[in-house]
Amino acid sequence: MATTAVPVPQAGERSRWATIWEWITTVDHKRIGILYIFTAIAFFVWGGIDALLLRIQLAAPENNFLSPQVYNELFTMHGTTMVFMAVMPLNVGLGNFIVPLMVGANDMAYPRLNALSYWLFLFGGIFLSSSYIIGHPPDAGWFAYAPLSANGGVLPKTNAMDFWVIGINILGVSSILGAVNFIVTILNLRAPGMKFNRMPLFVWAQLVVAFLIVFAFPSITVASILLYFDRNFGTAFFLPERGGDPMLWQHLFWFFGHPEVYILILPAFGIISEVFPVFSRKPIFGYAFIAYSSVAIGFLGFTVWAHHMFAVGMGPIANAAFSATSLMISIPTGVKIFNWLATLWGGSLNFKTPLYYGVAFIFLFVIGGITGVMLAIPPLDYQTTDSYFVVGHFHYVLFGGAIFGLFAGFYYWWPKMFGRMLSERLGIWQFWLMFIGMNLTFMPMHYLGMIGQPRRTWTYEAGMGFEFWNLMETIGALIIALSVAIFLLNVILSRRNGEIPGDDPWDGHTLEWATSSPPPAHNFDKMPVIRSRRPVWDLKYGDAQHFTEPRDVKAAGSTDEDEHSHGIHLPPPSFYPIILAFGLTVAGYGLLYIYSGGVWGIVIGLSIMWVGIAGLASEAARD
Amino acid sequence: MAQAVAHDQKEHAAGGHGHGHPPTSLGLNSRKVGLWTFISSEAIFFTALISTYLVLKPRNIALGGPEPQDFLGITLTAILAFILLMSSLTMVLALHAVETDNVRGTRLWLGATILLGLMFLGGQVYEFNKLWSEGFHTIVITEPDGKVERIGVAEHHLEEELPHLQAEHPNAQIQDTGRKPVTWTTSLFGSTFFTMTGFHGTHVAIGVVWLSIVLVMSLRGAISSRNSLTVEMAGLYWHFVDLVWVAIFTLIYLI
Amino acid sequence: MANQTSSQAEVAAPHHDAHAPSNVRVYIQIFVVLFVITMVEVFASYLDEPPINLETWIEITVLVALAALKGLLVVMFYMHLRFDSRWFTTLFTTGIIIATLMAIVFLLLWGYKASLGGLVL
Amino acid sequence: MPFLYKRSFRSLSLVVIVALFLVSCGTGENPLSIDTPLTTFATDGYESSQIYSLFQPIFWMAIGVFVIVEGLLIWSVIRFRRRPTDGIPVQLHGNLPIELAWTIAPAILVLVIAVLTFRTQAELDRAPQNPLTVTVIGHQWWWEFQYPEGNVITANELHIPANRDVVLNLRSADVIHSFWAPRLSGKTDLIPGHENKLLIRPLGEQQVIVRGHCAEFCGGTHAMMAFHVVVQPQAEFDSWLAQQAAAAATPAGVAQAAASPPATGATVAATVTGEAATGDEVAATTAATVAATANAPETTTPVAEPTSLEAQGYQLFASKGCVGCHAITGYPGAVSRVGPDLTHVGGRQHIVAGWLENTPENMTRWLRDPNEVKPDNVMGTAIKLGTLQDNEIAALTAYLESLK
Repeated sequence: MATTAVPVPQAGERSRWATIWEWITTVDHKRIGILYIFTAIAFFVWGGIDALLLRIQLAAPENNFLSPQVYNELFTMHGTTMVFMAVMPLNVGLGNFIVPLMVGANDMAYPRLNALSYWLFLFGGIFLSSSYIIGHPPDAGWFAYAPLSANGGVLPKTNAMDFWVIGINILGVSSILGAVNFIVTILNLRAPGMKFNRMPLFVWAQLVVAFLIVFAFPSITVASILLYFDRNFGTAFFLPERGGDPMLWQHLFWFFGHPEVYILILPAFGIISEVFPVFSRKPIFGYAFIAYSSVAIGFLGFTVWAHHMFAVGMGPIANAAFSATSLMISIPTGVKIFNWLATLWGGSLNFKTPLYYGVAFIFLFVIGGITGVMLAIPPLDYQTTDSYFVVGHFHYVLFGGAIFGLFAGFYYWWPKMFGRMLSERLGIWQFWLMFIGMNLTFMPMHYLGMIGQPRRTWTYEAGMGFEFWNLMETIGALIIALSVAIFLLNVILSRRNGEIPGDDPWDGHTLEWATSSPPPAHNFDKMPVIRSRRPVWDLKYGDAQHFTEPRDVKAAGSTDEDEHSHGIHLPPPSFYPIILAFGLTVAGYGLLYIYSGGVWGIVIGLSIMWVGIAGLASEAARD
Repeated sequence: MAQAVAHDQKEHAAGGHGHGHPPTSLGLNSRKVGLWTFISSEAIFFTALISTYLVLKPRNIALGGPEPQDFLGITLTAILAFILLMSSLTMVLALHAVETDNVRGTRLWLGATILLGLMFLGGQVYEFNKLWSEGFHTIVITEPDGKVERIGVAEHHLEEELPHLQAEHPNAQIQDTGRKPVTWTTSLFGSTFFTMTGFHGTHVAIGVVWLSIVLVMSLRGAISSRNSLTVEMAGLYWHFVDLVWVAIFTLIYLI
Repeated sequence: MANQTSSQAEVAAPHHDAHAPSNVRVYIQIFVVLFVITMVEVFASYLDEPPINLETWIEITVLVALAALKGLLVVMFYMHLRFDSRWFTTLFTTGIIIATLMAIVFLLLWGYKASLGGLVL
Repeated sequence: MPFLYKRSFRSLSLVVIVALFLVSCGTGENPLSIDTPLTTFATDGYESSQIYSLFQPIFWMAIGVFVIVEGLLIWSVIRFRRRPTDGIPVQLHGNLPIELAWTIAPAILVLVIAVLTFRTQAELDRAPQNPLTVTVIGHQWWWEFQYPEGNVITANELHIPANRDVVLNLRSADVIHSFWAPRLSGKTDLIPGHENKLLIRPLGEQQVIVRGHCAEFCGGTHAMMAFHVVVQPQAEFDSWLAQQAAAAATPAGVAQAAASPPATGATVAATVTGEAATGDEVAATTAATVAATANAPETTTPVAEPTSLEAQGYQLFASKGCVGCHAITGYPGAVSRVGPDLTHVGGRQHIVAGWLENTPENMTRWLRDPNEVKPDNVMGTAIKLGTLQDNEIAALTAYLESLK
């Protein structure tokens, strides 16, 4: 029952192995956040290389750079990697680092579970990527439409899609556990005074995202388990020749898939809602509207999934209904954009890299939103769906939206996370290259879709009018690659040469700027009194009436009982999370080779998991 | 609300040196908030499975798969439902015993819950086994105009059913495609039914393991009213699993 | 939740303030009700068969309503939502609402599709 | 200050370029005036023109929204850039009337869009008048078209009459495909286990050839699953249909040989039941056929040496196992529906699912090494480079091209 404080030991004079051991056993949300971010950046680069190879293949008509099989594998892995292993974990990583700071907590609600989520993500990612080496990479698209994903059609079936199914489920477990953690942290660990309507909007966004994950992921879990049964155990849920229904896969998939879009984009909304006020020195315009419209978008997100399926022959009534709900969702989204504009309006805009990305986010997301409305109109969708128009549309949303938002967040929070600034000069270079490359890559796709280029095709015939713009797109993709390379360079350089910022380099508003950069293991020595949405701003500019000295955290931590103020204690490091995650992954490989001794893999994996579970349970009982 | 806060603080003061956190902003225990969130997620998991069963049901029948009502005995499932309801009762009694520091009662009722859980699992194994050993025949009726109809007939009805079908379709060609066992892979009914009830059974089994751990803790004297939450959490999960059976019982067995 | 004054809550209040009324009698009463409903359900499952011959949709409505009632009782009393924080109710009902929406839309879509024809087996 | 203007000019010019690009989309004008056979802007069909006339107002609304929002954004970025003299700006938290206004405005716009949408949707879902019905079956990776009226089966080239409602019954033999002839109509998926319907009404007085493509990823070489729609005046269509209904001509010189065709794969082929074949079955049958072909003893070649090249090809069509997958009406034993029906293949404009023009050179190339033309296709599992000798390819090409 020891409750003494266990500080995270300072690295430095210790050996390299000790440092690695510290990172492996860490339960500190800030370290886990950093692990998330760097792992996800690695996968982002990997997924980007996939995309570059795809673009090189498409640079010229009837190109033979890639075989159709490799092309199909690469676009499947590009989508899967970017969605599950890059953008989602980048969001989770930023959230992991920032959310507890923003709400004034010492850590996430369940620090060990947090570590488990990370290790599951890493191992799930490795599991999926290992298909490049030890098997066949998944090749039926990230949407894995049955029956193609179930029996492969006329050509012999490989275990490629088993990698996908099992990998997705490992990543899904990671996401659901992480989401539960976020929900409890945000609901339950807010500092005194931080009411819901004083929560930073980034926290609101993360809260809504966590709920979306919790409610959307079970659907893909069920769908993919059924798919696994169809592939390996002889059931026929999605196999029409024995009565199964391929449409069932699509509905289950998109019931998850559409909320997933908001899972990817809402954190970027949150980042923008933090960056704009700080860099225009104004409060956010229409706080309540932005917060509640996130909730509205999240809820409506569960009613629109079949707009991905207008062309499957659901019939006019179903199409009309899903069209109506989809159009409706554009209203809260539009309101958000106007609120952001109004936040800039009349401000004093400090043009640093985060704001560049923020403004570009609006610019690009508006385009993605407009084309999104077009796709919500069934007759137009009949022509544009599954064409490059859609590819252009969702890259404006997910690249122009999510990725630009994330870069705004990186440049904004990097000094807080690492105690070093990223270079402004390189940042602006990176920005312009990315902005130009992005538009050059994805804008022509709309046009190409309208003149009939179908998506997911490994090549196209000469004489269709596709040549010129496809070449431009490839050039654009190379420009984006250059820009990402500059970002990586910036990261490396900033480690040694980055300007050392103060605790509050941007004149911030929210609690994370009230602590040091990087923050201490327990996050806060002194906690400002929270009387508004901008506690740190109040501290600096607040009028005398509201101005209060920060309180000592020991006092702030417990409002009533003195027996509690024995200081902050953080949970000790634990290596059980990585063991549990490892066990699940071993079981995953067992499932992969179920007919060639995989049962033993499952048994061994479950045994290892049991060690992890028992260890975690006893640790939980101890503290 | 005030009361809830007071309660939680009391709980905190008593048992929870620490969950490492100061009193929470909602005044609620974090583990309980997490569990309820997870239960909410599980509700959608089971809804997806049940929806799968329901939307594939007509296709199963149109394909001449086995008709559920020929095989699912209401008596047995009513008993299973009764067992689970009973276990929910013993579960709340166990919680009550913990809260009143009734150590014997805690162990007794926890043990009873585990036993009932095992009985339920045993019943399910019995049912699965019974289904597995039964058979059905897909009768293909080809009308003179080329219309094909498939009808699934339980093996134990075959004798009486065939003359009926012949009478109903006097000019049609009636063909029996032979016996197929009612297993996981021979029909959509089997696939959906075994998957859904199998996942439910797995949840029951996990619940049994969870409760057994709590029982062991109680036997070691590690459970008292100070940490009644340990029992309450297991109980919430257990009741949820019961709740799922309420839905499955109605939608699959009765309708 | 404090002002939902049921007799049990008052009885239990001194010991377990905001908590469920740890009243064994109530638990057993609820169990009896659940048991009776289950019996009624089994009976109701014969409503659309001779000799009663009600429409199937009536039977389904009755059964679903009874199941919902059972679920409600379990959640409110055995899972203490009636006496616990409203937050737990919110968390749970949000999930249930989305789940119900999913089930209803799925059934509508498949029912509608079947009415359109287009099923090739 | 000059710095400021330079920057804003840069972003403004970018906006102008993007806007011009969008305008070119909206008007359907091709900015580079290249031929675009798959364009959705053309209106060779009633449906595509309905969709295009819905697209236009929506597009201009979109441009309006784009200009207003991006204009406001760019304006505020220029106008409110921080200046050294700036103090702390007015701390404005919100303004309810404005917020309500910009909630209601998009709501109205959305309502207008919805009304326009449902009007067009109703038009697309109208009841067909005296329609011609064609069954379309998607295969990995080619198209089968069945005309119940004339009992005609053809592949990859759909002939339909102009100015008449055509109902396409869309089915699939294996995985999901999508029928998309953009100049005629939007796409509709072909889903195994379901039958979808697509109503189109081609417009025009003269014969038009419209290109189409599979639009749903269907594995392997989905990229090379194209087709053509030949829209003809009703009279021309009728004579085409009558001509297609006729059996294939047997080349001169095989009269005797035809009496006892050396059908190596025929027994295998006979077990295949056409459209009912499912993905797995097709795969199994294909494999079986391949095996049968591989094991075919060379002695099955006919005794009498045919004279003409066509006649040799006729013999080879059976002895090389082509009949295991392909049907030719009038060719004894050639009834398999695994691959495209070749009864009148010589008369088609394209081969290899719309990918190659139908010339003897292309047919030769295709028969020599199908994998070189179309990697990972099903025919490639049976025929590899070297499977057929040059003289055999020449004979088969001659025979197939003679099947007008």
